[in-house]
Amino acid sequence: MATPRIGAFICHCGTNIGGIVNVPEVVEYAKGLPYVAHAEANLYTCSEEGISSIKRAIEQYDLNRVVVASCTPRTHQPLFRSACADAGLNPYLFEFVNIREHCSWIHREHHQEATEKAKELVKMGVAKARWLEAQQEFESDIYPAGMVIGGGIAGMSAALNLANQGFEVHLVEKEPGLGGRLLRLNRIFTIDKDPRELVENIVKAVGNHPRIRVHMPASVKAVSGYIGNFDVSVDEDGQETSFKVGVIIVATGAQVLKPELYGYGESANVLTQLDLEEKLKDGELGKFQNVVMINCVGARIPERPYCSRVCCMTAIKNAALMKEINPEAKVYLLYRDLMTYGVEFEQYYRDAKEAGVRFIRYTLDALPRVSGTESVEAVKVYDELMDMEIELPCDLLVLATPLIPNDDNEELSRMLKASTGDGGFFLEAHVKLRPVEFAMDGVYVAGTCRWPADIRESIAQGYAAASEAMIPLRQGLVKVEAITAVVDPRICKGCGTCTLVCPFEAAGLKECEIRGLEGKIVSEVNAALCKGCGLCAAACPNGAIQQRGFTDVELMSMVNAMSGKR
Amino acid sequence: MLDALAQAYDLIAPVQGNNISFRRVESGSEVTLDYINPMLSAKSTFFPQTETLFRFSRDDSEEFGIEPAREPGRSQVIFGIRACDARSLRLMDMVFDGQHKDSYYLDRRKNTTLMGLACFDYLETCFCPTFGIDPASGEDVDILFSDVGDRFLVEAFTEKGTALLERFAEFFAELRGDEEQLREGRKAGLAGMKRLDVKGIADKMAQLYEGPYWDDIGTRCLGCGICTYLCPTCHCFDIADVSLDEGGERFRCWDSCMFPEFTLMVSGENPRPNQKARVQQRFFHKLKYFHDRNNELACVGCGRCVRHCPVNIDIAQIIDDVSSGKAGNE
Amino acid sequence: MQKTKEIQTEFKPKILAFCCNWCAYAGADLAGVSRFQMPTDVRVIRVMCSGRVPPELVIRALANGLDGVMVLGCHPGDCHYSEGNYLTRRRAHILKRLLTYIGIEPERFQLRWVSASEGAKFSAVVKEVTDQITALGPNRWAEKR
Amino acid sequence: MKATSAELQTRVKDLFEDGTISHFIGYETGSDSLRVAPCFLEGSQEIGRLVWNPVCANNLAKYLLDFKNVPGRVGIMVKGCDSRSVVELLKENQIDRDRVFIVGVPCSGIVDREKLLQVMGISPTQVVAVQDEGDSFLVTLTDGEQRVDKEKVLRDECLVCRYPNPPVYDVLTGETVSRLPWVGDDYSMVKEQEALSLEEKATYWNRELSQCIRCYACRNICPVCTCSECIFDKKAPRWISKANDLSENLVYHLIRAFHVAGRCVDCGECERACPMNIPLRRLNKKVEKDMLELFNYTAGIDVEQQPPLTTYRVDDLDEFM
Repeated sequence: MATPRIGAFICHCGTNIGGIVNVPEVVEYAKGLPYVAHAEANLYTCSEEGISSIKRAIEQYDLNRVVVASCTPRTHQPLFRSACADAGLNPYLFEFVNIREHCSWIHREHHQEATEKAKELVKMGVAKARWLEAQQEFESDIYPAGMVIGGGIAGMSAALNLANQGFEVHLVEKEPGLGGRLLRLNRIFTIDKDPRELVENIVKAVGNHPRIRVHMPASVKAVSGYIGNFDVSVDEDGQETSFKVGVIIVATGAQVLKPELYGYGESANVLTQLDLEEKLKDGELGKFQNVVMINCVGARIPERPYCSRVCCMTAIKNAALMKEINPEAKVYLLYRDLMTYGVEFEQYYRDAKEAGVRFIRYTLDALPRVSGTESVEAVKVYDELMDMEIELPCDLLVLATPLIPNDDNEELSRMLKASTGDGGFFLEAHVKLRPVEFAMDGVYVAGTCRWPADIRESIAQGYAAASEAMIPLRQGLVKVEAITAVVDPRICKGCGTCTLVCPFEAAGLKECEIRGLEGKIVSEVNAALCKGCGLCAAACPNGAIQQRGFTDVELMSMVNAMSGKR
Repeated sequence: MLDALAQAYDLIAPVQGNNISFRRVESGSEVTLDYINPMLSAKSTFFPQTETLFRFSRDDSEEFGIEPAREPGRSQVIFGIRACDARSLRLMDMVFDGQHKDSYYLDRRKNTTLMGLACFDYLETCFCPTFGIDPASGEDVDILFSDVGDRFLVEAFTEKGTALLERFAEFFAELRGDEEQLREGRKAGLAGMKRLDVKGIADKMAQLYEGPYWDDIGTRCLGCGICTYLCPTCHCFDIADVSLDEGGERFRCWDSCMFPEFTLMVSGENPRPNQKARVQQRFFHKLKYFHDRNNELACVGCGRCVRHCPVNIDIAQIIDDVSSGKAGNE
Repeated sequence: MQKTKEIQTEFKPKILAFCCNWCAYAGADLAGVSRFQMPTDVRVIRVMCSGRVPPELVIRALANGLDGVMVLGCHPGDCHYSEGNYLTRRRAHILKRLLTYIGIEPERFQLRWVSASEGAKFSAVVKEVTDQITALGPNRWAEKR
Repeated sequence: MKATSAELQTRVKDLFEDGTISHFIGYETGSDSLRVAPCFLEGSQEIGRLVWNPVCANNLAKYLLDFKNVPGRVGIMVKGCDSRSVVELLKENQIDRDRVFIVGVPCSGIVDREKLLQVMGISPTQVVAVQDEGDSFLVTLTDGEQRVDKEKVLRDECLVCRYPNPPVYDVLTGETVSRLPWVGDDYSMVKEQEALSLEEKATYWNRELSQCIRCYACRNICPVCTCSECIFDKKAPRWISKANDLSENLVYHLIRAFHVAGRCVDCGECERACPMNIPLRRLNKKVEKDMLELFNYTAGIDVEQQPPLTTYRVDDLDEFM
């Protein structure tokens, strides 16, 4: 490593920094630091002028390290790195020091102390910079095809979207037919239409699409590789087929809870809302006079705390339908809280009330109780408004139960390194900012496998996931920031600790091929899988694995600098 | 008397801690006499495990100011040193007072008076007679204390010693005359002490570079520093800097030929690549190289390394094997 | 090897804070953007994940004489790398107990959760920890020489 | 400790002769009857050197690393604790299970040399042999025999040993030992330390660790310290100064304790090796206790069990806001 020649650029940021921190003093101090060949102040280092000043200095003082003390790397690091690159300096020979957010802005009343702190932060940055090494970013091609797991409405929407944009799509559906749970419904709320009208066109479009290959009935057996290069093998009707894709969209849906409550499964006249819809659709529902519906059955309770979101509307839909079929019938809807948000949902609820559906609120500490021999004949419920327990005659009891995660989510999550949370539903990378991506690059999520969603939401998520997935497919290339881990096979003892802590299975034990170490079992990092968290580096007992840009030497040199050690 | 000594000098004497070792004491009451030989030899009194050589200061102009760290050092007295340790100092003199003079060591040597304590008993690991050491004698000390039962026989062997005795004359009574024979009587306790044959061992070692003898020992050795750090004659050290913003210091500290990085070079090359090579080095240094240079063996038979080696590598055993030819050098 | 310290009338601690890039560091940035004023004794070192901080380095920092070391990461469950802070948490439990066991005030090593949106919490933590450590006085580890 | 040297010898002899093993790691008599030395056999011819008795303290497991690259299969004898460190070596892929043959020897306690000499007021040269007699040892002296209670002369770690029988082995020599009667609270020592005030703790460890001479015997003898290049030996970064002072000694012992966290099997070798008698187990046991209490983890039992610091539970204790 050539003797470090560090350039330190201290930014006034107008008065943001210069107004509090004595920048000239910091510059003078920086000049005295080890390996600093040049230090200067800039009014705005990020300005055109500042950037060209950096480039000039690299040239003029033959700098091989650059330290900028200004704002935050989270916004400005790319700018300064590319400035270095333009001047022919490897962008990873740049170190950022934050003396604005972390200093001048938070110590406005203490100019002297802020200046001292700024000096120390610069000292720490310089100390680290001395050890920085040039890095090459890992690049790999993207295979221009995608896999969608799940042929429900969300999956089909995603598949069509991808295919219409010109990419090959493998659609994997575990049932023998496309359409998912939607086809089991009787009608769709707010528009009161038969779902078939909606779905069948989409199923046709998918089935006939030249770029969509439907695997059915099929299940994913194995997935290996990383964004751009996934190798997938599926079991298709007993046949093993494998193919390559660049991105994966998970849209496997959810299932409806079958409760062990209110005599469900014992009495013939106790159904879930979904059972009811199937009976209606097949015309199998017999006569009824007194219908009681109970919401939140098995939902929003300690062991299953979440709200399933679609049940209220479903229940209201079917309650109204009962009245429609038999206006003489008494229809009671027992609820804990009604989720009828938005414009047309609220209207839909009012209409149901108009139609004569009776809404009775119950609470978790006073659950409805059913009675009757063979079948349920009455439901007792404590009515809050009347402040008394009332008994409702009942010949049909319908339970609104929540959507629950599919049983194979865990297995799939292991295969895809896509995390699950919320008691088994899949978990996106960021609850707000990255709603349809997984933390694992190149894998996306849509529909009710994430959380209970209605048709509209599922379709929207399908489209969203597809267009997110399209970004790498269009770029055709992934670049990985060169802060990934590297192993020194001479020191590595192959204990495998790194392989155990790595969340992305980027580290693995291999036989070493380097001359002199042939056959030695050592860890090896797949830069494409590595996301640069550095967990392995912290866990490695003897520093054999290091995170580029955050090596032990670099971090310790900062700690030592702060402690006044050189 | 020890109290008085502690007043006048830096008194170093055996103290009972986790184990008995030589320490600076303020009063006689801290001193224990219930020992055969302290765990750590007296070597650290002259050659401390860590010793600052000089300090340097640095100002913004990066100019260095250097000041030697040697404190003039009050003269000191070591009480209770045994014959083996006393001999080891004579051996270390050959190193630190050879063609290169080590003033740090020599100053302390000069300011120190050795008060020996004669041995009339020994540990199973003692074998100092092997090296012509009489554990009950005062050959290498300034003053020798011999416990002859109800009193000590005190003899001075050097001017330093005589001077000190005179200075503290008040503490000493006239001889009653029977001390000599009382001492001779107590010497009986030394009968049966190990005395190994070391005649021509250096040459015998010379034939032992190759051969399987060291294989097992090399495998057995853990490469820890117990033997070298406890050894009164081992004297290797390393030098390093502490560098702070405002200055720093250069210090030296014990090092051990048992450690891999002892001979590790920046290139990553290591001339003594395995523990066998390092073990071999240690015994060859003691039983050959040192002899080649100084015509003495670098061992005084104190037995510390034997007693404390966790895998029972036994220099007495090795000397025996080499001399008797069991080691395969014949 | 007494490290010469300039005599100060009132004790100003030196506190190191390792901040994970995604939550704590962003939280610290937000605190700055929001102009939350706080003590000047804390220095931040950015790491990508709180799980990158080796316990050895925390020990080294305290031995160097720093008066306190903080590790700030995402709240459990929010780790950008999904698991990092859980591993950090386990290490921290062991380290903190070990330090206390040999007589080092537990306050000198702290693990805290600060999200990208918790600028206020970041400054609160800085204040709280600075107060705690100022109350403790200098880290005597540095004097064990 | 019913198995005798003779039984062991016949067993190992057979293993050599039926070609099961090419090397064997065992004990031979050392400088005196209270010492043994590790010995390495390459065939049955020197089988007579092998001994097995209540002074066989050394944990031989680490020597397996030295035989990693010799052709053939290496045999080794392991007590309960030694076997547990073998489990740790296997967990960390340091040895190949198929290339080692493990002769388990159930162990009902090892003699603490110093305690024995103290209690009996003798010198090692007077001792001819020590025999295991269940709750006591039969010590044969140059002049007659004496019996001595185990509780008085056992090594400290043996007094809290819960694994007298090897968890992993290929063959067992000698009958398995039922739970040792004297075994008390494993952690009384730790609890006593935890009960001290911060000030007292500091004073205690400052006194103890200031005596450390950094000979690294505790590290080098430790069966789970398997790094080819230890971080303490690195030049860049320098984790520790070569200068021997309390500050750096603390760094050394803290990092050491942390590195064996969840791996230490309390074989007591570090403490046995320490020439300065520093109570290292007092540190290791603390971490062991925390691992058990926080993560319900015990090292050296099951090769399949994932090391506690490489995994987590979402519902782990969270005392950090």
